[in-house]
Amino acid sequence: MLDFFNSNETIHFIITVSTMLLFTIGLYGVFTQKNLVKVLISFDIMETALFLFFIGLHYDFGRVAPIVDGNLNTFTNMVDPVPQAMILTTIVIGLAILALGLSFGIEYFRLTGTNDISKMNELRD
Amino acid sequence: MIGLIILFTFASIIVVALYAVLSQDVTQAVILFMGVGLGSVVLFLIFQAPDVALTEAVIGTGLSTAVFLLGIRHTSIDKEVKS
Amino acid sequence: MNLKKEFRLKHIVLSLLSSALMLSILGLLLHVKSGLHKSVGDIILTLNMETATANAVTSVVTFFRGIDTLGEVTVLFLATTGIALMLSTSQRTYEKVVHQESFILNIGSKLLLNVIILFGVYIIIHGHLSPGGGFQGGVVIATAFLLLFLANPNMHLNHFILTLGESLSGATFVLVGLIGLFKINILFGNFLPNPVSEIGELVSGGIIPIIYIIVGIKVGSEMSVIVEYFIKEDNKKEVSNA
Amino acid sequence: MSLGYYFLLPVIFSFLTPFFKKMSSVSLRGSSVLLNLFLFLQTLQYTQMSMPQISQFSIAPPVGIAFVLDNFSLLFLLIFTFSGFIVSLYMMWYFKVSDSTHEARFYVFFSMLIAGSIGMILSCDIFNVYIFFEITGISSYALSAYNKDKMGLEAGIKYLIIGSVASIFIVFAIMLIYLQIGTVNIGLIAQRYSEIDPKIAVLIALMLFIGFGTKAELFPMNFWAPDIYQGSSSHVNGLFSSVVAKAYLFVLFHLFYLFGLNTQYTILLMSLGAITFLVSELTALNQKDIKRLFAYSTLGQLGILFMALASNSSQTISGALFHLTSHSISKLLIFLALGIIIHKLKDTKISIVGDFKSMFLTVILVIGFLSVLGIPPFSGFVGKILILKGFALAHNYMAIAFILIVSIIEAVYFFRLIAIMLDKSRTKVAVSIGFINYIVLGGLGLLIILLGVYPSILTHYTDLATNALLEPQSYLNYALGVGL
Repeated sequence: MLDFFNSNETIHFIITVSTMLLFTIGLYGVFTQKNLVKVLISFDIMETALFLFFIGLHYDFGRVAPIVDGNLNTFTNMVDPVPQAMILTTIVIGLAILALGLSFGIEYFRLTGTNDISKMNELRD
Repeated sequence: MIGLIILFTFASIIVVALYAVLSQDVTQAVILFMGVGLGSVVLFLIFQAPDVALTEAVIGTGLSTAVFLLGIRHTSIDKEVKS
Repeated sequence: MNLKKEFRLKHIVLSLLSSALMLSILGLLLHVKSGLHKSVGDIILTLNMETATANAVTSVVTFFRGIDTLGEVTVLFLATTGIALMLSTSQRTYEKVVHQESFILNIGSKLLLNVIILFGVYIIIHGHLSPGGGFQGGVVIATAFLLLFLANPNMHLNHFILTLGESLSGATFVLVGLIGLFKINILFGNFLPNPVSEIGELVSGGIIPIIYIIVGIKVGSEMSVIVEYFIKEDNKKEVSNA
Repeated sequence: MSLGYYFLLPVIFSFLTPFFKKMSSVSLRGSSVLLNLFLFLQTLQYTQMSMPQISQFSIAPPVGIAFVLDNFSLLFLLIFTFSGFIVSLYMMWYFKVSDSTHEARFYVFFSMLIAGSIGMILSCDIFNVYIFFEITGISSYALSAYNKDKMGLEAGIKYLIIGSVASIFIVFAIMLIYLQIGTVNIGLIAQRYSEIDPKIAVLIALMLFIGFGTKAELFPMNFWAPDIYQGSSSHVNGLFSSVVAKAYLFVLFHLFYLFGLNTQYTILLMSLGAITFLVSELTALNQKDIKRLFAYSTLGQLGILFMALASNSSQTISGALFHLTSHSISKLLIFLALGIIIHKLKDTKISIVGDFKSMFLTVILVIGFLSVLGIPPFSGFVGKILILKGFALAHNYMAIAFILIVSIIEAVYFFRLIAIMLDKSRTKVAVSIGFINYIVLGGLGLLIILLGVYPSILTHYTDLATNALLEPQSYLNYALGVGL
């Protein structure tokens, strides 16, 4: 029973199904939420789901983190470092966009007293 | 064993994320979102990505929650749209 | 009542649609990892010994994909500039709100501040040996200032020093890349000696720790500015409303 | 000169703006003009060299990242650096007459907008393209909201949300590519694209298409664009129309031809372009806001470009590249001229084109309108006629009929604008133009006429660019680092 859970196939299956569920939850939030803050939270959930998907599928059972320390002397049997570097970059970019969006929201709130994106209809035909 | 831990962590993340998206209270949603970040930190550690885990811990869980809370506090954005 | 029903219906339809979409994608993704080719990460792992960096992720972030990191720092810089544009108060007049200071909080936070900053600096300068690095350490330093602000809302950061740190560290990053161009004819090339025997020591890896220290200073000052703008936004009250 | 300077110089300029701010605003404006002029002259020098050029970062590709310039990207590089130089000159006038307290911040966003667009077309690493995509995106969100008024902020928020959705799709596509073939280098991806599982290849193509197509304002993902144009300042619209949209268009079609998608998706892209063209021009007919009207006009022209660029035949693509250059210049001219009028009249209704008194501006605007519409002897005419000729050589008479019919709809609102402009009975307000704008707008107008009369100066480069696009072997060799 436990061996079943320790196989790569099972782990990757769990990761794929769960992250896609998480992604769907975020997508649902982006479509349905009206508060700007809630929309930004939904974006972040989507992004987190993608990060977990990418890092998770590059994890194979028995591999170790790509860092050499006292016990290891060569870069062998390690997980792929490039996805980790890419995700690190994307996390920081996500924070930058989130903070910028929030500052837009604060300024808009000060001008109009609302933060509802469905009420933003100043611009139209 | 690791598969089971991954399964349970994912299950809790999904439940928390669902609550965060459906919650009527924005402050509550922000705190629940922090829970999602916390769960993903655990998962990144299991996936042998300590760098990403540390980044997610300080940025996804720490600073972005702080920025969210500061952003919605005094401007009383959270008293706006419910639903 | 009728409106509410319609609203619910829209939600249900949307959620059904998005889950159907995702389920169909899910079917495709179950065996997405092909392993047809040796990935670029595996090539980098074999090359990584030459950079003499113990942490392969660090060498990817700062060396193999150094221009990505410069771009990422630029994105943060642009976001900071945008937030400053939005939340700066030069065009409005405000009543200054003076908060009560708590003595114990004040002293306690100042004691903790040093420890947290030390931790952040440790993370930055050990970026090439252990998990962590410029981004993580920089954000840890910014959270130290966040603590200080929360304990003492009347605090002010010295904007001149922050701007100086931000600009000069950014310029130094570009400069390091240009020195590589002039010295070994490759932009962002590793022009400092990086003997493999030094792997695991604090001074090793050539320009890699230098770039991460620069990134740490830049991210630290930018995040502190962001935190300060959001906190100060909190403490303001427009005169007309008061 | 190393190609890296196209990104590094604007970056170092932006990082150091706080020091410029301390000195004086004149030094800031002047150094921005000098920077953009330098980059433009450098690009002109590249036209004399043999292509492609490469500059690598840190380590040779395909492991590392490199900038590769071939004839196709050279054309876009010329357009972008030229537009950057023109707008930087215009901004010298703009900031003199309007008091803005955040001038330094504008220059940060402006130079990074240009630098990000240039990075997108030069980089041969798809994740690096994504980074430049975000740099361009975040500068455009901030520029949309720059005035901090209600409309601008609304435009900024909408743009930010749409842009984040697009970027999530692009990240997803990059992840799928890496999972399948283990690389992010565009050359290697192009080589191995056929080995991807066909179902997942469809998914990747779809996601890249949604991501870049949303930003390139392609139907059905362009519902946001008119709102953004209406909320932003006029000169920002000029940049969006002539630089940013073109950069996304470049990436979309570059990947389209490199990955060999042109065998399957030509019909889809062409019909989407046709729908974009038709719907936008029909909607433009009853617009009341001048910026919104030209937003729809931009969408329509992008529709033609999509039809022609996806058509897979070298004659049509060459014509499309000519039309693209001409459209960039004409829209820049129209938006900058409108900026002068809007600044004076503080209004954005369509009738403002009849409310000013200035012979120069009238002539310039008429040149711009007729060029977009495609009337001889202006450059737009040559572009459209080359596209039609290409379609005729490919025996695609449906497309020719379609373009001609929709152009009649386009003519309706352009001639209505010209009629309003020449209406003598309206009360006219005198507009001061400023010395520098005579040079900027006059130069653009002369360029339009020059390209219309002597199209051979440009057709040489568009033919070379078309060859580089359709036979990318030398580009791929450089992107793979062969023979470095």
